Amino acid sequence: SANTSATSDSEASSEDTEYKYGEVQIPALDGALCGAPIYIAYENGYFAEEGLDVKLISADAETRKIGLNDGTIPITNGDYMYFQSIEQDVDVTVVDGLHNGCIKILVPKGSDIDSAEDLIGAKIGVDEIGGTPYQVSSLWLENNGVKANGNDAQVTFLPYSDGNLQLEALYSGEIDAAAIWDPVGAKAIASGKAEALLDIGTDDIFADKYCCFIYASNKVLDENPEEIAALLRALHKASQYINDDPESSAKIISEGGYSEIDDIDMAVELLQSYQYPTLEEFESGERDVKEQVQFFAEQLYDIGYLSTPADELIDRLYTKVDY
Amino acid sequence: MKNAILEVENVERIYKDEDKETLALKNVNFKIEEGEFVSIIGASGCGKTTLLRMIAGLDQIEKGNIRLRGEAVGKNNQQIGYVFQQGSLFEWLTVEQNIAYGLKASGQYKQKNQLVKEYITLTGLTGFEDVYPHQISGGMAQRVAIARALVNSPDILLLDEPMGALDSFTRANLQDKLLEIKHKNKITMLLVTHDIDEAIYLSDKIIIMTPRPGKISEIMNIKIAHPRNRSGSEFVTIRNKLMEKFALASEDALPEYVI
Amino acid sequence: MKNAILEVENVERIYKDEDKETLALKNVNFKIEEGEFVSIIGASGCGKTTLLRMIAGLDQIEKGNIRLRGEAVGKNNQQIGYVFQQGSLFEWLTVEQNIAYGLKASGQYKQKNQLVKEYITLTGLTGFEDVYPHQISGGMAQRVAIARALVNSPDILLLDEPMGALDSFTRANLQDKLLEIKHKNKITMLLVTHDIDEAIYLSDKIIIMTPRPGKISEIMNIKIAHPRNRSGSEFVTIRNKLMEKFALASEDALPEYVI
Amino acid sequence: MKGLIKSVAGLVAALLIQIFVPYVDGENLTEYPLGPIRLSGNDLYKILLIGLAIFWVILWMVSQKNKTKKKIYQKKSSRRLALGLALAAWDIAGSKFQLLPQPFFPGPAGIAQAFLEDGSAIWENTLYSVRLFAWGFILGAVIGIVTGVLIGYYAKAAYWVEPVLNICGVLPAVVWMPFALILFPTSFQAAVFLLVICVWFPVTSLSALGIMSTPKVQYEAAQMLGASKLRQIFTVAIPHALPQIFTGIITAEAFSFTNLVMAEMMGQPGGLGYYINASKAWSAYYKVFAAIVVMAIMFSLIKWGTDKLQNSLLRWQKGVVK
Amino acid sequence: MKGLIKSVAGLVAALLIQIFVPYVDGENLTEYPLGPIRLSGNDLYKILLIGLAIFWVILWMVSQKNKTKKKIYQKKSSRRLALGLALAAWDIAGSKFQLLPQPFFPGPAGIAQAFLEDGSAIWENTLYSVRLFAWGFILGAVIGIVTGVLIGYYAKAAYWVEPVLNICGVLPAVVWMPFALILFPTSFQAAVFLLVICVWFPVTSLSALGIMSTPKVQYEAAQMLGASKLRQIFTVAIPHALPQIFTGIITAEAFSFTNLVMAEMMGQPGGLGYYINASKAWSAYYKVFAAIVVMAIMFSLIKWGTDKLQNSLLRWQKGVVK
Ligand SMILES: Nc1ncnc2c1ncn2[C@@H]1O[C@H](COP(=O)(O)OP(=O)(O)OP(=O)(O)O)[C@@H](O)[C@H]1O
Ligand SMILES: Nc1ncnc2c1ncn2[C@@H]1O[C@H](COP(=O)(O)OP(=O)(O)OP(=O)(O)O)[C@@H](O)[C@H]1O
Ligand SMILES: [Mg+2]
Ligand SMILES: [Mg+2]
Repeated sequence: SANTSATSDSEASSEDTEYKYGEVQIPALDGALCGAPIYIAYENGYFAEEGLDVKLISADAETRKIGLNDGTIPITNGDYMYFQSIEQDVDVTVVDGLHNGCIKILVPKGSDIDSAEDLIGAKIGVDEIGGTPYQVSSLWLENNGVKANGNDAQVTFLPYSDGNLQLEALYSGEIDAAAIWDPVGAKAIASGKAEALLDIGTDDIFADKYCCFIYASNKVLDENPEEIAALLRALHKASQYINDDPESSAKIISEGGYSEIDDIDMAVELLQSYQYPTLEEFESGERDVKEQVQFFAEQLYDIGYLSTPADELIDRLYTKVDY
Repeated sequence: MKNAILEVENVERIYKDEDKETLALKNVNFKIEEGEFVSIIGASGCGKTTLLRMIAGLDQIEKGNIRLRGEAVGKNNQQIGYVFQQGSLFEWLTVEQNIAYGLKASGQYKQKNQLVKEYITLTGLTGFEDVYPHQISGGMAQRVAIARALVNSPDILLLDEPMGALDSFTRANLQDKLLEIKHKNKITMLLVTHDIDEAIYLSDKIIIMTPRPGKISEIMNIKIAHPRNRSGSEFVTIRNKLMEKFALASEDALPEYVI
Repeated sequence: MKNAILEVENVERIYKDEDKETLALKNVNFKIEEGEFVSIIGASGCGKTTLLRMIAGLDQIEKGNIRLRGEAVGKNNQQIGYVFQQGSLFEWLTVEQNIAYGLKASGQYKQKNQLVKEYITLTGLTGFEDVYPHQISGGMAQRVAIARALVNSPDILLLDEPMGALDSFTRANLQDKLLEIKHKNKITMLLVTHDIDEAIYLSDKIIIMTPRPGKISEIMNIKIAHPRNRSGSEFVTIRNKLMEKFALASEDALPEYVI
Repeated sequence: MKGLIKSVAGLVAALLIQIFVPYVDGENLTEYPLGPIRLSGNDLYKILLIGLAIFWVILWMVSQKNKTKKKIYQKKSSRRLALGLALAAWDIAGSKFQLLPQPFFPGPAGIAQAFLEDGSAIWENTLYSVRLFAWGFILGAVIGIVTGVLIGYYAKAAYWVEPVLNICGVLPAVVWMPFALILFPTSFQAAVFLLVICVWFPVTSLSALGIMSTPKVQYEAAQMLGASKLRQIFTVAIPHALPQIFTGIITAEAFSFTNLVMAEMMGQPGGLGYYINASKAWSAYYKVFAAIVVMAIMFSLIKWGTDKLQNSLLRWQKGVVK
Repeated sequence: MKGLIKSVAGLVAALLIQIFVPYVDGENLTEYPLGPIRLSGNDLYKILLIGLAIFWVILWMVSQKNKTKKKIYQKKSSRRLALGLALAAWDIAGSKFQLLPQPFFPGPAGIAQAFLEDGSAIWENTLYSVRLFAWGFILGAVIGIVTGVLIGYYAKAAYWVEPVLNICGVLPAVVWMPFALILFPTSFQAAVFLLVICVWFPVTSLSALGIMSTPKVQYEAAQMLGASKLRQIFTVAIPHALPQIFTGIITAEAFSFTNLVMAEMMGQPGGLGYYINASKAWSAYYKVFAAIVVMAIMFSLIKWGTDKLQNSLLRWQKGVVK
C-alpha cells in the first residue's frame, strides 16, 4: 500500500494543479523519522501546492551526495556529514535547518560508564567512520577533554553498517558504547537494555541546535532557486504541522509505510523531542542556521575534522535562500 | 586417357616454427581422373593431411599448383567435399540437420532438400534422422560426415583417415558403403589412410608417400575386379608387396609417439 | 593336461533395468591353462566386457562360479591385472608414476621399485618416463596401461579390447610387443577383441561368442607356430573359417550403432 | 506409501508443535483481515503447512502412475521429512521458546505475520525489484554474450578487452556507484548499470571461453560446406559455446541477486532491498526475513526458468554430461 | 626495438603532459616529507612513470635473449602504449583541465598525493585486509574442498548438503551478518565467517563437479591395482578434480574480494574497505582511489600466486586445454 497509494493520493488531490517544476526526486525513504516533514509535506499535499511533483526515493548518503552534486536531487536532509565533502568541493550547501537531536550515545543499562572520561580506552560503535554519530561523539569527547582524533586518540571507533548489529555488539560487550541514530537508539532505551550517556537533544553543546539540516544542490540553486524556495516552503508547512499535531503526524507516517513504526507512542515522543520549528520560528529567524553551521564548523576544525578554518568555509557551507 | 579432374604439380610446403623449419611436402606431383578412387598411404607425419588441406583450400599453396578441372583451387570451393578424421560433426544438430547444413549454407535448401533424404537412405541412416551425434556410434557418425560432404554435390570427395578410429567390423562395413556410394553417384574420391588393406580393398590407384619430407615414392595401380576378396591371392600378393615397401621405407620411422 | 589357472563355470548374468531385463550372459563355461593366450571374440554387446569384469571382481557374480587357481575370485584381487579399453591412465601422473601406482598402492614400492624400470624397458617406453599421458600416442598409452597392470606381478592379465582405437600400424606393433611380454614373463593372458586377425595372430585358443544372450558358440585351438605370418596359408584358412562363422552368427546383428 | 508418510510426517510434527506448544512469553500476534476472514501469522503458517502437505499428497498420487516419478518421490521424501522437522525446530527455537536471539531470528509464524501485515507493500516492492532485475539482467546478459563472442572469435578484440575485463571483474560495487550515478541521468538507470556490470563480467568471460574452445575443425567443416564467416559465428561458434554461456548466466544470476540489494540503495523508490533496509531501521527483522523469503522464491523461479530454457536449448547435450 | 619504443612512448607522453601542461586552476598540491626529501603527488606520479619506463626497458633487455620472450614483449607493447596514453588522457581530464566531475574523479597525481598524505594509514589498513582475507579465504577454500570432495564422492552427502548449498549460495550478506555477529565472540571472527561463506560456495560446488565427473574406469583401475577407497579419493578423485577446484578458487577470489569491503563494515577497526568507506564519507575520493589501486595490486598478486600454484600442480594439463 505504501508507495502506490500515496502516489495515487497525491495524483488525485493535485490533478488540476500545474506542476511548475516537473518531477522532483527527494531521498527520504530510509525508515527513520528525521525526514518526517518530507513525508508529511508529501502526504498532506504541501509539495503539490507549491507546484512540485515530488517522487520519494531511498538513497544512501553517497547517492544523496552525488545526486545533489549533479543536480538530480535538489535537497536532502542531513547532518554535518557533508561538511567535509563541501570542503572537498562537492557542490552542496546548507540552506536551512530541519530539527534537533536524533543521535544518542548508548551504554548498556547499569554500565559503569557515565562520563566522557570513562570512555578513555573504550571502543565506540558508529554507523560509519566519518558519519554524523562519529563526528558528534568526537565533538562531545573532545569538548570533555578526551582525545578522539589523531594518532593519540584515546578511543577506538568501529563501524557497524546496521544499527541493530551495533546494539547487539554493545550488549555482548564487543563495544563499550554505541553512537547511534534514532529510532534504533530510542527503541533500545525503551527496551530497558541500554541507557543514554549522551542525548544531543538535551546535552549542553548540542541542545537547541539543529542536528539535521537541509542541504541543497548548488546546481539547482543556481539554475532554479525558486524550486528550492518552494521546497522549503512546503517543508516549513509540514514542520508546523508536526509541531502542532505529532500524534496524527506519526499516524500518517506509519500508515504511509514510510517508517516501519511498531510503537506509535515512541514515535510521537521522538517527533516531539526533535522540536520541529514552527512557521513563526522560521520567519523570525530566531534559530540562526548560519550561526549554528559556523559553530559546528569551528568545532570540527578545532578537533581536526576540517582542515579549513570556519571563516573561510562558511560561505560555501551555508547559502541563504529567500522564501 | 580420361580427363584429369585434379592435377597436383610440384607442390611444396614448409612449416615455419619459432626456431626450426619443417619441410612437410616436397615435389609432389600426381593426377586424378574423373571417377577414380585414389588412396594416399604413408606413415604418420609424412604430410598427407597437409596435402589434402591444400587441395581443399584450407591451407595456402605456397609453391606449386593445384588445379581442379583446370582451375586453381582456392577458398570456399564447394566443388570439393571434405570428410575429416573425426569430431567434425555439429553436436548440436541432429543427423538430418547436419546433413542439410551445406544446402542451407549455400542457400539451396529450398530447391534441393530432397537430397538430404536421399543421402540418408544411401548411407543407411534411415530411422536416425532426429538423433544427435553423441547418440550414435563412431561408424554411423562417419557416415553422417560423408553424407554431409556429399549433399552439396561436390566433384571430388577428400577423405582424411575417416576410419582411423573404428573397429575392424565397422570399418569393413563402411568401406563397402563407400564403394556403393562411389559407384552410385560416380564420384571421384581421394582417401588418406594408414591401413594397407583398406587402400587395396578400395582403390584404383594407391599413392605411396615417404616420411619427412613427404614425397611420392610410388604410384601403384590396382586392377582387381570388385567386389574384392581380402583373402584372394591377388590381394595377398599386392599386400605383401606394399608391406615390403613400407618395411624398407619406414623401418624405424614407425609412428610410435606424438609429442 | 596342464593346470587350469582360471575356471569359469555356468556363469550367467542378467541386467535389470527400469522395466526390462537383459540376459547378457548365459551358461558360460571354459578353462584357461597356465601360460595360455586366450582370445574372446564376438560382436558388440555380446557380453565380453561383462564376463571380463566378473572375472576381475568388478562386477558381482550372481550365478555360477569363477575360480582363479581354485579359489573364488572377489574384490581387490591383485593376482589379476586388467587393461581397460582406453582412458584409464591417470592423466596427472607421469608414465613412470602411472606404472609405479600399483606398487605404491600395495605398499611394495620400496622393495620392488626396480620392477618399474624393468617394465618401462620391456614395453619400450624408455625415454618417456617423465612424460604425461596426453603427450604420448594411443599406442604408447596402451603400453603404459599394460606395464601398469603387470607391475604387481598378476597371475593373469585381462585385456578388454586394448587396441580398439589404434590404427593398423600401431596395432601390429603392439601385438608383437604383447607376445614378447607374454613369453618373457610367462604370463597368462585373456584378450577380448573385435578383430579376427588379431585373435588369430596372438592366441593359442579363441573363444567365439554369440550375440545376445552371450553364449560360447565354439572354442578353437590355433596351433600355428610363432611368429605367425598374416598372409600365410594356414592363417588365411583359419581366417576364412572364422569369417564364415561370423557371417552366419551375426549377419544382421552387426554392431551398427549404440544408442 | 512409505514415501508419502515420511514426506508428510515432518509437516504434521511442525503443525502439532505450532498448535500445542504455547509461546513462552504468551505472545499474541495481531489478526489481520484477509478477504472475509481475519488471520494471525500463526494461522497463516498453519494454513501454509497444511497446504504444503496437501500438495505433497497430490504429488504422491500423481507419481504413483509412473515408475520413475515414484522413485523420485520416494528419494526426495527424506529431505521433505527433514524440512518439516526443521520447521518444527525453528518454530520452537524462534517463536515458542525464543531461544534464537530476538529480534534477529523470528520464527516462521512471525514471518507469516509480515505477509499479513504488509502484504501489498511486499508485493509492490517485489514488482519493483523484478523490473530492476529484469532490465539489468537481460541487458547485461545480451551485452555479455555479444562481447564474449567478439572476444572469443577475434583475437584482436580479446587483446584489448581482456585487461578491461580483468580490472572490472574485481572492482567492488562500492567503486562503481559514484561512477554510475554521475554517468546516468536517472538513478534507475544507474542501478540497472550496476547490475549490468556484475552480470556482464561472468557472462562475457565464460562465453569467450566457450567460443575459444570451439575446435578449428568445426569451423573448417562449415567453411567447406559453404558457410560464410558470419554464418560460422551463428551456426558453429555460438551453439558450441551455449553450455558455457549458460554457466555464465547462472553464475551471474546468483551474483547479481546479491547485488540487487545494494543497487536499491541508490536512489530507488522501492524494491525488496529498499524494503529490507527500511525494515531494519526499526528492527523489524520478521519483515526482513519475509523479503528474503520472497527473494528466495523469486530466485528459484528465475533459476527454474533458466533451467527450462537450458534444457530445451541444450537437449542435444543430454547424456553427454552426467 | 620497435616494441621498446612503443612501450615507452606512452609513458613519455604521460610524463611530458604532467610536466608541461599547467593546472587549469593553478592547483598546488602540498608537499610531504618522504625520507630526506619533500614530494608532492605530482612528483610521486612522475617518479612512478619514470620507474615504470625503466622497468620496461630492463624487461626489454632481458627479453632480447629469448625468442619467445621477445615475441611476448612485442605483443604486449601496444597495450603498454595504450596504458601510457590512457594515463596521459586521465591526467589531462582528471587533474589538468578537470574535465571529469570533481572531486569524484581525481587525476593520477591526486591519487599519488593520497599515498604521500596517508601512506602509513593505507599500509596498516592493507595489512589488516590481508590478514582478514587470508583467514577467510584459506579457511573457506579448505572447508570448500573437503565438502566438495564429500559431496562428489558420497551420494548420501550430496543428498543432504546440496539443498543447503543451493540456499546458502544466494543468500545476500545482509542475512548472514547478524547471524555471524551473534554466533562468533569477536567481530573479526564474524568477518572471517562472512568471507568463508562466500568462498565456500563456489569452491564446494565446483570441487563436487570435478569429483563427480571422474570416470568410473579410473576408480576401477586404481582398485584393480590394489588401492583402498581412501587412497582412491586422494590419488584419483582429487587430482582429477583439481582443475575444477582451481576454477572454484579463482571464482571465489573475485567474489570474496568484493565481499571484503562489506565484511569490514562489520565492526572492524581497519582494512581497505574500512578506509574506503571512511574516505568516501568525507568525499576524499583521491584516497578512495588510492585504496582501490592497492586492492587491484593485492588482487593481481593473489591471482599471480594462484596461477603459479595452478601451473605447477596442473602441469600435466599443459597442452590439453588451449
Ligand atoms: N601447423 C603446423 N605447424 C608446424 N608443423 C606442422 C603443422 N602441421 C603439421 N606439421 C608438421 O608437418 C608434417 C606433416 O604433417 P601432417 O599432419 O600433414 O602429417 P600426416 O601425414 O597427416 O600425419 P598423420 O598420419 O599423423 O595424420 C609433420 O611433421 C608435422 O609435424
Ligand atoms: N550396466 C548395464 N545395465 C544394463 N545393461 C547393460 C549394462 N552393461 C551392459 N549391458 C548390456 O549387456 C550386454 C553386454 O554388454 P557388454 O558391455 O558386456 O558387451 P561387449 O561384448 O563388451 O560389447 P562391446 O564389444 O561393444 O564392448 C549388452 O547388451 C549391454 O547393452
Ligand atoms: Mg593426418
Ligand atoms: Mg566391451
